Amino acid sequence: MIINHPLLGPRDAAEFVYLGDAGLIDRPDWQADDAAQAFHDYMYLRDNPAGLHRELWFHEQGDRSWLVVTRNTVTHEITNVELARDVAIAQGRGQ
Amino acid sequence: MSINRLTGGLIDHASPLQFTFDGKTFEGRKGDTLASALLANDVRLMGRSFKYHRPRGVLSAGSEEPNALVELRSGARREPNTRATTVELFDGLTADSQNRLGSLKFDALGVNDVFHRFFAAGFYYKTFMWPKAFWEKLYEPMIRHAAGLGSISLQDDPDVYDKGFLHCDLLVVGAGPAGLAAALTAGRAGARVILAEEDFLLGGRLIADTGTLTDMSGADWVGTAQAELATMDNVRIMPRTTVVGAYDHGVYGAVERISDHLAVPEDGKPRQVFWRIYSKRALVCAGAIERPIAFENNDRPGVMLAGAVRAYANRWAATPAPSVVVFTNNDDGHRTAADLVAKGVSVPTIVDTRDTAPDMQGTEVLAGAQIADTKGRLGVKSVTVKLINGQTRVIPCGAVAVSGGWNPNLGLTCHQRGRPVWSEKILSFVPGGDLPQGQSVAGAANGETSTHSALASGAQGAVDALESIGLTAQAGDLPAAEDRPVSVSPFWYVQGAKRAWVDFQNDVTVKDIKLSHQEGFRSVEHLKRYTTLGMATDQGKTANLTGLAVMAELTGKTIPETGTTIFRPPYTPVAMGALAGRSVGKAFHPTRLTPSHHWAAEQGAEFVEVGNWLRAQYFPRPGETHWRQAVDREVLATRSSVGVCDVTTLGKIDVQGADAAAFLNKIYANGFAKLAVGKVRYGLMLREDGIAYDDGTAARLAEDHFVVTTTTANAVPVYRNMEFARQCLWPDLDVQLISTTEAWAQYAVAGPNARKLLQKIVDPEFDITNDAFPFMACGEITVGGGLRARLFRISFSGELAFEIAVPTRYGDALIRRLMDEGQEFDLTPYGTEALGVMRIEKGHATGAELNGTTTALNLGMGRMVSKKKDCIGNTLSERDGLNTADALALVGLKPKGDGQIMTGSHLMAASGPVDAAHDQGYVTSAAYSPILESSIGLAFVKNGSNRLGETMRAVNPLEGGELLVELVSAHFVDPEGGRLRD
Amino acid sequence: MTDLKPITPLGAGAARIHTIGQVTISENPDRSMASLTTRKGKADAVRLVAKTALGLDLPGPGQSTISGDFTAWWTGPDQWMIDADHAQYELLAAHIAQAIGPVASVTEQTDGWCRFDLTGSGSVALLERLCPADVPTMQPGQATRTLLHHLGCFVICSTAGFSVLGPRSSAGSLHHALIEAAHSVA
Amino acid sequence: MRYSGFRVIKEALTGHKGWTPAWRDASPQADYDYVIIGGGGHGLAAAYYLAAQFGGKRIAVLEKGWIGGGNVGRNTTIIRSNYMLDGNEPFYEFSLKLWEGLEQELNYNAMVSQRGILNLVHSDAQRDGARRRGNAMILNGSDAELLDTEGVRKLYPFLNFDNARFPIKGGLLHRRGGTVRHDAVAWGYARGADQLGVDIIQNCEVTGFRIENGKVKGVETSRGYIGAKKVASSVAGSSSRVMSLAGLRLPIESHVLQAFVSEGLKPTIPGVITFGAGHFYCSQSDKGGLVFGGDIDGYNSYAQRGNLPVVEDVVESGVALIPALGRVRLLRGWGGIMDMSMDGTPFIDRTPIDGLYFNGGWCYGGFKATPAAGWCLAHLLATDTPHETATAYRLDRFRTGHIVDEKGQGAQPNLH
Repeated sequence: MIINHPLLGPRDAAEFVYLGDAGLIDRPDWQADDAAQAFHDYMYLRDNPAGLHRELWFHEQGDRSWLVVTRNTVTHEITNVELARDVAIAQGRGQ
Repeated sequence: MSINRLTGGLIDHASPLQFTFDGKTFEGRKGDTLASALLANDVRLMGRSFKYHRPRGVLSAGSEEPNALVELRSGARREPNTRATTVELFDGLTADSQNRLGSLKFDALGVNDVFHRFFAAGFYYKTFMWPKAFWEKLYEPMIRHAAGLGSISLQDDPDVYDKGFLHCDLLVVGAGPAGLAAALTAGRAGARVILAEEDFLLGGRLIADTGTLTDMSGADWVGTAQAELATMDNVRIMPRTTVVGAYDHGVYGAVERISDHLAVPEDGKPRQVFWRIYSKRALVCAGAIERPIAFENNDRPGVMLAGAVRAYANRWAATPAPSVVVFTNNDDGHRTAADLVAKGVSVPTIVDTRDTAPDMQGTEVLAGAQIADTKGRLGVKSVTVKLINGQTRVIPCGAVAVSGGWNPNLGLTCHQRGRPVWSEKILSFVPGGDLPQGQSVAGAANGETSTHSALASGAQGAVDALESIGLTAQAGDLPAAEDRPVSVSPFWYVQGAKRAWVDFQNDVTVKDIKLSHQEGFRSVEHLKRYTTLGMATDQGKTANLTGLAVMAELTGKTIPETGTTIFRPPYTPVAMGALAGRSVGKAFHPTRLTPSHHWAAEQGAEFVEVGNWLRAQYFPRPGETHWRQAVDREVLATRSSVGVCDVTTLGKIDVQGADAAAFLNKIYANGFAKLAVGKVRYGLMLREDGIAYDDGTAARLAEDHFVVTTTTANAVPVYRNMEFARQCLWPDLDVQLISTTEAWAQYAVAGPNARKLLQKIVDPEFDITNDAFPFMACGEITVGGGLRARLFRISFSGELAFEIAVPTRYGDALIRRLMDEGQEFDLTPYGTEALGVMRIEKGHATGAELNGTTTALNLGMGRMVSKKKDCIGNTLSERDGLNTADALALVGLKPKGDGQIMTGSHLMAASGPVDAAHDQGYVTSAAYSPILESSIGLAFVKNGSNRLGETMRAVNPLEGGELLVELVSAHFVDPEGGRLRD
Repeated sequence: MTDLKPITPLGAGAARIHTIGQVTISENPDRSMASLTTRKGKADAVRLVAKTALGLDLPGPGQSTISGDFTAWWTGPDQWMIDADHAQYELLAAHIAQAIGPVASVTEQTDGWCRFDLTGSGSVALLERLCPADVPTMQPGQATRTLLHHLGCFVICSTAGFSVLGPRSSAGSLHHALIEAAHSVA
Repeated sequence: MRYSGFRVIKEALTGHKGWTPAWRDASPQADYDYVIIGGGGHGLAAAYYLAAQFGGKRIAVLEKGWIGGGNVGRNTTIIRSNYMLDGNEPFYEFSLKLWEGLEQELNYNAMVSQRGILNLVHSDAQRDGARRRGNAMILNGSDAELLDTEGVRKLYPFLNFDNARFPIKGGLLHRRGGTVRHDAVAWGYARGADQLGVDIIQNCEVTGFRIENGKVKGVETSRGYIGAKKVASSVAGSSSRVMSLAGLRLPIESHVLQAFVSEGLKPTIPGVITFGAGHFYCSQSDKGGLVFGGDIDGYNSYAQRGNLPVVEDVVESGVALIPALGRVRLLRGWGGIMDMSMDGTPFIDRTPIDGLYFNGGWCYGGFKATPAAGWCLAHLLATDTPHETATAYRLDRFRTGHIVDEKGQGAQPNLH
């Protein structure tokens, strides 16, 4: 596979390490009343669609960016690649 | 030379090459393949079939060959199952036939053929079940010995292989008319082109057929095209290169045979290179493969594909026999007849299944006729033809050239599970719309059967492919070439045949397919699996469609309704050596050496693999005959005076930024926010699921600067996870991370004399007395006259200890200096074994205890997990199942009396049953403690921390041991920790 | 000045040089390196001060620049590697940190790496056997990090040729891979 | 029809005219007591045991394609009972015992061949781990032997002993482990189930569930609605997809695992070998091909095909372990879709929906589990209680913290 890195252009996926569902960015609030349930869902009930999947890849043998890759799990076609940090900030993490 | 060697062709008649087949010496010509040379020498019998051990000869002239498989070369270089059709002849080549018991002519396993009716499809699922024990003892060994094809030497492969990586705008697969036209078009447009051709000559059918291109022979035109391409820097011509797989996003795998046409590779050169090709676009111009027609005894040596017979005659100046009958259902068979006649080969008859077969000047054409049978034990001697009027006629001949039509070579087009579609025009499957991303198809591979249409579609294919990536190309002028229409009739097999082969290599006949249908195995997948159709080394390239046609007829459906033929990578089998490249033997993985490695090797250290690192395990001294002697000495010397150990392998991550402390506070389960500058703290990391993950230390060098250490094993993943936390979870924090693991050589100096030793090398302006530099202090210092260094007062051994780090290039000098200065203290280097003993004596956990299933609670560190802050793993560590009353707890073990505790033993009550139901825990670590003069161990035991003093059995039924042990505190030595604070 | 004697990544006192076919592989222990990472929100400030204090134009992704004594190449978002002559700048990290000030985090990287310089017309063919980067199109001033015989390495293209920087502890394995590939394409 | 050597001979002499379909190609009825979704090994085995052992009647197996076309038809055919944890080993030992009597039970030769499995160890830590595991196996009634280097050399003299990056220091030998002719397992169970009246319905894809008041009533399919008192999903690889039709999210990711076969060779490798320093396991089929595999590709996929990095990784390990393989050719690779669970351990459990049961999460160990998974699912369907060997396979274990993590990798499915 080839991942079109937003900064570096097309790179062999072999340079990357896969983590999984981009929902792992959305770490719950540890002080919320439902924290136990929220952390359970966050950790264990991830998206696993047959189709478009937003997922985290780490460019370990490259620039060490975490990326959010939108990929079709049936065809493997990749339609979008973003820096995970940008995604995280846009989703309001660390406010 | 024999009567089967013709004149002309693309072989060099002036360059004879000697070779042997089954021990007999023959002569071939430069430019021959093993198959063409054998045919020229009147050798038709080349192998035996898989199941019935039927005599077999060559069927094809390419990599689709199912029959002529040989063991090529000898000794450690023996290659079983090598297709004689793809072996480029070289002087001194040796080949042997395979899958035979006795000689090729008198194969004792030919008896299988006599009893063939007992070996129908799937027979083995129905028998060999009684008596039960006989399957493994008798039946299966018998089957295994009869099965298989060639054999390997089991010696280490003496050749080397490379991998490589190529990039291009357009990958053109196949250098026949379509491929050459495509490469010329794209090359002239300035695109980066790779032209890969499986054969050692470019040209494909252009050099196998007699047609002309404008006023040139095919071969001459290929020559000029190749010459033009060779002048283009942007075009890479790769003959002897098979593109074997189409992977995601335009990645292709290709094998280049660098040395297979040589007796042995040149010095230092690889046998093959496995290329990973990154293409923006790929144009598959892989041609077509002729299909046979199934008829009675159609597998005899001499029964061949017509296009192959033609290629042997035209290109290789060889014929399988002086007299060849042609059997066809299409016009292309007539071309073969014409070419053979032109080459002086006798064609007594063309048997054409079509009632309206065209005539041929000077050659008899039997329209509406079929071949009903063949005769000849080891090669065709005659065919029996069933005429249109129902009469039969026997025609003597030495070969039969069969043409059942041409199938586009679909391989690469369906490697991503794309489904081909049916073409009524050519009665075959052509590539469908769901091709791999960036791939298109041209020429015969796309059902364009004439030379003209192949050239035109190749050129246009290149134009279109380049346009889609924003490059402009012109199709240009094409040479004039034949443009005959296709004329083929749907004729797949001769009715009424008793044994008509569909899959030659796996011995699948029309009858087997009928039986499969009868027993309910009707889907393509069931048919394949039940009969093994298409499962042989040729993946059924010549068999699958006929098989489908037979099944379609049985089910009353059309062929495309019945199923499609798809292929999986690789297109042709690939030597595993090529896929492994240089990552074999000692170079399987890179080796990481510590800064003291060369010094340690000089000391005679024994080394041990720790991940990719090689670490000194112990340092034997003269007279020590057992490793334990060395280890005991190293431990005692360290605990009594001072020892030194290279601990560079621990991960070292530099953490900087205004929020560095806040960040570590989230990464570690225990608190870091208030750690003072100049201090080190032990830290425990959890996974987000609450399980203990890694431990180490964090040293605060400045308000905004920490150095974090990780375990050796987790250095990479911890760094990765910290980046995840930084970039994805807390992007607001001002924190920067970078690994410095390799940049610093780090040594542990431990023992009562550690300070005294260090004071000799630390530059005098730095005070490292206990008051100035107490336990858990850290600082930046200089040593050896101004060399920058870092000093940490931390201890894994439990002794007064420091870890000192210098830039890696000075690591070798530092250990030598320490050893020199340490002589007065009898400084003893110690390895990982002594390190392990001392940490067990102190009850420190390592990977054996932080094994990915244990919690801080299990490890006795439950109270370290701060409940007052958010940190990774905190919330999920609170789940009930991880906090039960009988949760495992880490304890120490001592044997009651003598005896050796074995790691991996399970713990049972002192009496009672020994079984899984009574299992109470397991031993994680064990060692002999020379201080305690006893075996000791660490173990996880249910509710262990409340059971100290209890006696249990450590059972090891695997090795037959059982030992009474007492549960004790895990801190065997200096439990109060006085020594490390001295 | 310390009297402790350094060794090269390959473990000798002097650098090793091999010429095989059309390529020369030279171990180069004579460079100092430091990583430079901007503090949060300080990217512009770092660029400015790098230019004024060091004369350095910090390059963009995939690029390297040379200014005076220093070479800089991009290693990640807001992160660069700075390299200079070791004899002149043994304390490069301190020098850079001093010059840039508190808007950046600087970390010594000199001995984290081993460096092999490739010169000669065979360099591209050699690298094609080892790494997935599109080496034939690399121009002087380009730098990339990629996988080379299982090792994460920097490949830097300059007018002098190519430099391959790999993890120092694996210098022997990396060197071995380069030598074997050189023989393959010789 | 009963199969026997006598029958084979009789049919051979009479032109094979008497053979009948191994199972009926059934059409769906309006409703059943039990509907099992998925005509793979597990689903067919469950139907068989439900009828044979638990007196189940009116059972249908629904298969969207052709039976045996999923993971039972694409795996490396290994069976073993060499697990370490309490939650697992009794189950796999139960499964191995069922394998040992399978042919006689089914009157179908699935070629169960206990050729022995050798897990190589390359370090002291691995040997310690092998000892803990071997002891767990023995304590659970299975078999294990710890070999030293010489013991390994006797069995496999052609392994790389002299020039290895990671020297072979021994191995854990499990003699009762081995291989099975994988397709035959599906066909054997199908034939057995069919003979007990089970309807095996091919080309019947489930497109939805009919659920009323929290209770399942039946399934919508490509061949119409089929009512059912109890419905079980046994569709490893597609579990998330199918169960999402019932509104359930699962602690599972779907990943592709590639496997490979070499060209046919005369007998070379007698048993099953697994490399301890890389991702490679290998055996030789009765037909002569070396069957081998390694790690999953590592990214979520439903594509049934993989990519080159893992192909190369597997083969590198293979040649590093057996240098003679350099000249053996890889013939074919294929990909199967695995239910990778969050702790590497499967599920056989009821779901929050009454009457809906779930069997899945088998990671890439589902084949060897086939008989026991079928039996335990049948037990659960028939009795509404878990079989005694499958009590750990609960869907709520991540909520309660009763995790069964054999590899200690945590909630990272691609590492299990």
